[in-house]
Amino acid sequence: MRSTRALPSKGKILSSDLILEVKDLQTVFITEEGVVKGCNGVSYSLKKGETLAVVGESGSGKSVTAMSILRLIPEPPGKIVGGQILFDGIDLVQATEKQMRKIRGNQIAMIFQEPMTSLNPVLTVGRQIGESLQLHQPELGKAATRARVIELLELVGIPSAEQRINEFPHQLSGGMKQRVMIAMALACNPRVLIADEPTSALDVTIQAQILNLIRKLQQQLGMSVIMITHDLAVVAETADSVAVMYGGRIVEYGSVDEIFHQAKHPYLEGLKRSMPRLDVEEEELYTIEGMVPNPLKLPSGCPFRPRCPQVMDRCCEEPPAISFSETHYARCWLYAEGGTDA
Amino acid sequence: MLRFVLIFNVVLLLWFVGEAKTNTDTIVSYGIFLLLTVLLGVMQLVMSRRRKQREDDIRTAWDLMWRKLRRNKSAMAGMWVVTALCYVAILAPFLVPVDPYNMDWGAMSLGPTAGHWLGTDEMGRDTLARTIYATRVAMGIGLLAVVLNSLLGTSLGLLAGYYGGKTDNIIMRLLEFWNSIPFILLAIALMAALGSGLFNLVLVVSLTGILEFARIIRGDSQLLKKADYVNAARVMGIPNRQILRRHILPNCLAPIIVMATLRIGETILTIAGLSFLGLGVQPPMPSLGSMLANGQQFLYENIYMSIVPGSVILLIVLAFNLFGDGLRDALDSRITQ
Amino acid sequence: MPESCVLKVEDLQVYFPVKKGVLKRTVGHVKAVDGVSFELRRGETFGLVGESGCGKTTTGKAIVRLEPSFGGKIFCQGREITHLSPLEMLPLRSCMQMIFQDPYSSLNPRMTIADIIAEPIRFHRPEADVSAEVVEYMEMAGLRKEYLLRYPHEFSGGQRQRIGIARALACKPQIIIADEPVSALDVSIQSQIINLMKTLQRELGLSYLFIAHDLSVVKHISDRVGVMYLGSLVEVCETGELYRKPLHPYTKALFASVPIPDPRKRSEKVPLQGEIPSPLNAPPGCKFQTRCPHATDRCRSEAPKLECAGEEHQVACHYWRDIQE
Amino acid sequence: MLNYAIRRLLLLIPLLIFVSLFVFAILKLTPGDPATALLGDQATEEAIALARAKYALDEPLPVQYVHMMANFFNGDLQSIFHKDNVLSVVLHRLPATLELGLLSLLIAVIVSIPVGIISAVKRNSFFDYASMSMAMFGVSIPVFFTGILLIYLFAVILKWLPASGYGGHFWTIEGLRHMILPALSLSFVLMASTTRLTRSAMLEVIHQDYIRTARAKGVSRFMVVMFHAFKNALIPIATNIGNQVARMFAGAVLTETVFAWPGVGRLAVNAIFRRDEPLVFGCVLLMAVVYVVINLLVDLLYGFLNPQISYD
Repeated sequence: MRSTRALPSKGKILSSDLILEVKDLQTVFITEEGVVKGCNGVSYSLKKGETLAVVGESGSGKSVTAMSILRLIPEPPGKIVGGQILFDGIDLVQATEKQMRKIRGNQIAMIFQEPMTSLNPVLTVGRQIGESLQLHQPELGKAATRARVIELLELVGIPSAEQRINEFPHQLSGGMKQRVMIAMALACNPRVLIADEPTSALDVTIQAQILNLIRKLQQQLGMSVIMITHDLAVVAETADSVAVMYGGRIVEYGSVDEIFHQAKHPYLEGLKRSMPRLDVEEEELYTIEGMVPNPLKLPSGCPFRPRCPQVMDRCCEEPPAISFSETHYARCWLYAEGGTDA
Repeated sequence: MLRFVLIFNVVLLLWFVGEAKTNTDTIVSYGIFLLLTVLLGVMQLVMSRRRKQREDDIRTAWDLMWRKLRRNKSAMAGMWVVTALCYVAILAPFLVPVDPYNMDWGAMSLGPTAGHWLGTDEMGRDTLARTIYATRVAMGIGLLAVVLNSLLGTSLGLLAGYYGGKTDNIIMRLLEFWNSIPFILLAIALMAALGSGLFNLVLVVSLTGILEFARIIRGDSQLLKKADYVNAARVMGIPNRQILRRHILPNCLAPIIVMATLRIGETILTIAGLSFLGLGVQPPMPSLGSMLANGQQFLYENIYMSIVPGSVILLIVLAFNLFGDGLRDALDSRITQ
Repeated sequence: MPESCVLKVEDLQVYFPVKKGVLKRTVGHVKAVDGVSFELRRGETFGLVGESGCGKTTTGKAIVRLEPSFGGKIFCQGREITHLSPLEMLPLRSCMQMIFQDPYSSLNPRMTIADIIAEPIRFHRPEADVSAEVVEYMEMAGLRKEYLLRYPHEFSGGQRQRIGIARALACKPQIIIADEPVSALDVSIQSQIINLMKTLQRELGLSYLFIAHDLSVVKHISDRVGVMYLGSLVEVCETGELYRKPLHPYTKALFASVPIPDPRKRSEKVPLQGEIPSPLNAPPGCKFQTRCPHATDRCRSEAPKLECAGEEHQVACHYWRDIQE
Repeated sequence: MLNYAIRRLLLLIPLLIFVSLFVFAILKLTPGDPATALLGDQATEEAIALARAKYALDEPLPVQYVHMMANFFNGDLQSIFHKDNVLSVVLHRLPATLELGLLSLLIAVIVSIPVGIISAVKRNSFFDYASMSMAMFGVSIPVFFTGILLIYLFAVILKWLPASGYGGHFWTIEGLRHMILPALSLSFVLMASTTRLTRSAMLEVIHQDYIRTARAKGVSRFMVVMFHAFKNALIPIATNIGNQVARMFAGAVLTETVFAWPGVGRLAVNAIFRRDEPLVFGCVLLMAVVYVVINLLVDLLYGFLNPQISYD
């Protein structure tokens, strides 16, 4: 099922400006009940210093795409079966394990959602952060590593770093642990930071602090960020460009202003109207009927077909990517040349 | 599948009806077998009637478990061996080629011969016959002891887990004290004190390992106590007894079944151990442990006297452990051996 | 207590003893709920909002007597129920019901949907026509009749919450304590359940105690909102008024931290620094003084009481007037 | 840490009283009379009376109990059968049991932990199936049957090793030759269950989030398993080995009987048969003490491995 039209944004941007490019990525999981298409032909690109938000509900394949970039998909059930991931001229899909180890944590770093379980409970904070330093910068001596770790802890806003360095994860709060995760990821000044729902498990005041911290560090270190989240408000707060995913595919892609003010795809439209908002007085919430798609039994053609209010017969085939501006396209038959024939 | 077993049982019943009345032993075992077959028939009726009532594709939790269990070949092998052993245990008097107690003076401690397929012991008794009877004894005591053990362990575990607080403390402290007495010495002392009849053996063996059983059930019931559907029942005002019966126990059933199956193997090993020390089943009644102890003396002449009872114990325990492991994965409870 | 008020909570305290040492002596208390008072009126939705560890769920559980309360009084339909024995509570039990957050732990996996919904009916009203009522409640919660004999493991999160709601309705309650009913669901499913709860409230005249940490959801569904911090109520007010003009510094910071789904309304400054203190040793005086920009010595020594700051608007802060300008 | 250990040791006293009362009750419950058992049936009336007086068997039960406990601790509780005081008889036999126990524990741990890790990492590989079926085999086989098979193989057919008996401490060649077979048969069961547990503990840990974080840092697969995963899996493994020690006592008694090993277990069994009450009393108490001390060591090790445990 290859997408029928080449992506509009490819030609315009200077390739030197691009740091990471995902082309038609396909990752599947082989389970007893059948083959689950985690991500089904996903393509997007990340420019230097840009924050790309990948937004979608559970099962939309947003985390699978990110994990495929660093090849962290557990091999026995999962497998990358198609597409390319270009980074620094290397295709990460074909790269050897040795090459990948040099990139993981050094060039591309990742932070995860559950701060409670993402740190090793039997190792001290200093030890876990120091580990990625010793891995990628072995020339650093013991004292230099320790100094660098303390510097990192202060960088991410952890008070009394000298004392915290010897503490174990269970002695820290959720917010603190997430800051330690960020310090661990930034140890070797990575060029790309993938944040998989970094604040979903945190309270709203702590979330504001962590999002602000990530934005400040991004400007300071000039790194690009892929922010994965299910919360459109977090997208609006942090992103430069946005990829909306549903059923393992990107249904709409564009700059953050285009996505929020010129949304085209019915799913994105429905999502925005069914979210209660603080700044707007809405009487009745819009609801998207039906249930979140079952990855085992994805419908043919457009995956949103069973829940779409403007569904047409043509939706059974794969919708083309129709572009509305250099950076904005949506995969839906509503805007195809034939117009709405229903 | 249950239908085939049913037909097979009826055939066996007809086959043995002739020999049923020879002595009390055969009557009793024939009676038990008949009872079991009738029970199986009733269960089959209930199952098929319930299945017609529901649409075909509704899968209860037990259907799910059965489907997963069927995929695990080693567990199925274990189950079939266990079933076969049950048949041997119940129908022992009919299957035995020769009377296990009579001594054939002409053939003492021989290897396998035409007359005695698995050879004889130092007193000329047929090893195969004695092994079949010994299996019956071992399985009987083993199952009874485990049932007692499970009942005790489950009730203590449930009480300690669900009610918590003081009752929890008292029960667990007592069990820890109980567990710190080296079991084997306790069993030996008890057997010596109470005499080594079958009943005492069952009592002693069923008192062992209660701490492990109770601790696992206590852990599970503590987890279940916090589950929201138990809170919902409490908010509805449903009394504790009914919550324990309708919500906690059915969801504890999975770990109980797995624990019980795994403990049968261990219990049979313990019984064999006691008999090996000369404490469990007293001669002349045959028991695998004492046959093995006997065999050790005649290691040089007739190895079969040790190999046969030893490998039968191994077979029984292995079958139960395989079946128990299969059940544990199918019911995906996290009990580790 | 006015007739229109179906539930009244007066100075509720829920303390968890902290035991140490071999003899398990009680060395201190975690003050999960420290003196909370509010009213719930007939047909009204009272939103209880706050961050984790603020005691909102414990308050909900203490009201339905799932947690033993250390002090204070709870009135349901005019009668005090704080220390009633389970037997005396029985007639009142069907008046107050609860729905839970985690859809995967709120249904007994070994029971069919029919049994789950029928259990309250068989217990409270054995004489009723059970199967007919079960179908009626299922349809009321938006579930199809064919699901009657199915088991919970065949349903999605959203459907399980509907079953939980049907079970609660089966007791014919007047009050429903909703403990984070939509937090574990996806946005598109969330709005389905919120709309269902609102229609049920209109049709059956239910009153909701809606406990949640998502401020936008609480704003949408509640008539009045109570903001909690570390076990006490810091502000109670009518929803529109509160979101337009919050008075308490914590409420202000809380609203400012919530991200707005519109890139043009991005706020650069971080509203609130510092971590939520541990309830084990809560700060003296006003509990927010460790993170409050306006904290003075008076705040550090004397805990403020809820005082009236306008029609239907109470706030617990010594300097709420001065901060106003 | 220290006062926690002391408090746990203080807990030993009520335990000893409980155990001794229990054993004493059982012994007194047994029909028949130790004196006649000692002197045999033909013994004359006065000889029996004399023996009963010598071992204070006529006084009321509580006095006998206190008498027995006092003598046990100040070392002059006389064993009826061995004509020596119980404490020295038992202490004389203790090294044999401890050496056997420790050696088999060592063998089991050295073999089972690496095998468990490899079969967890290379799940569903040939090695995994082979080691798991061996482990299933090991858990199901009775200890004494392995003993007899080993004797048959190495002593009867190959005649490399002695069939039974104790040849001195294991650091002497002769002692070691005697100890190999019993240690192997006793450790086979422990090895099997520890392998199974190591595998399931490792599998549990490998699926945790912090393992994924470690790999995202660029740590190699080998280091993730050996450093991150194993350090966490050690906690359940150590706890299980502690429980297995209790099972080893039962196994030890049986192995000592098969190999005629002069250990405390076999001493106790014979003492019960010979109705030597003081000796039974001494053996059971001593074994209970050893059991509790071992449990304490395992708890301390558990606290050392798991930083979340604090010794308040």
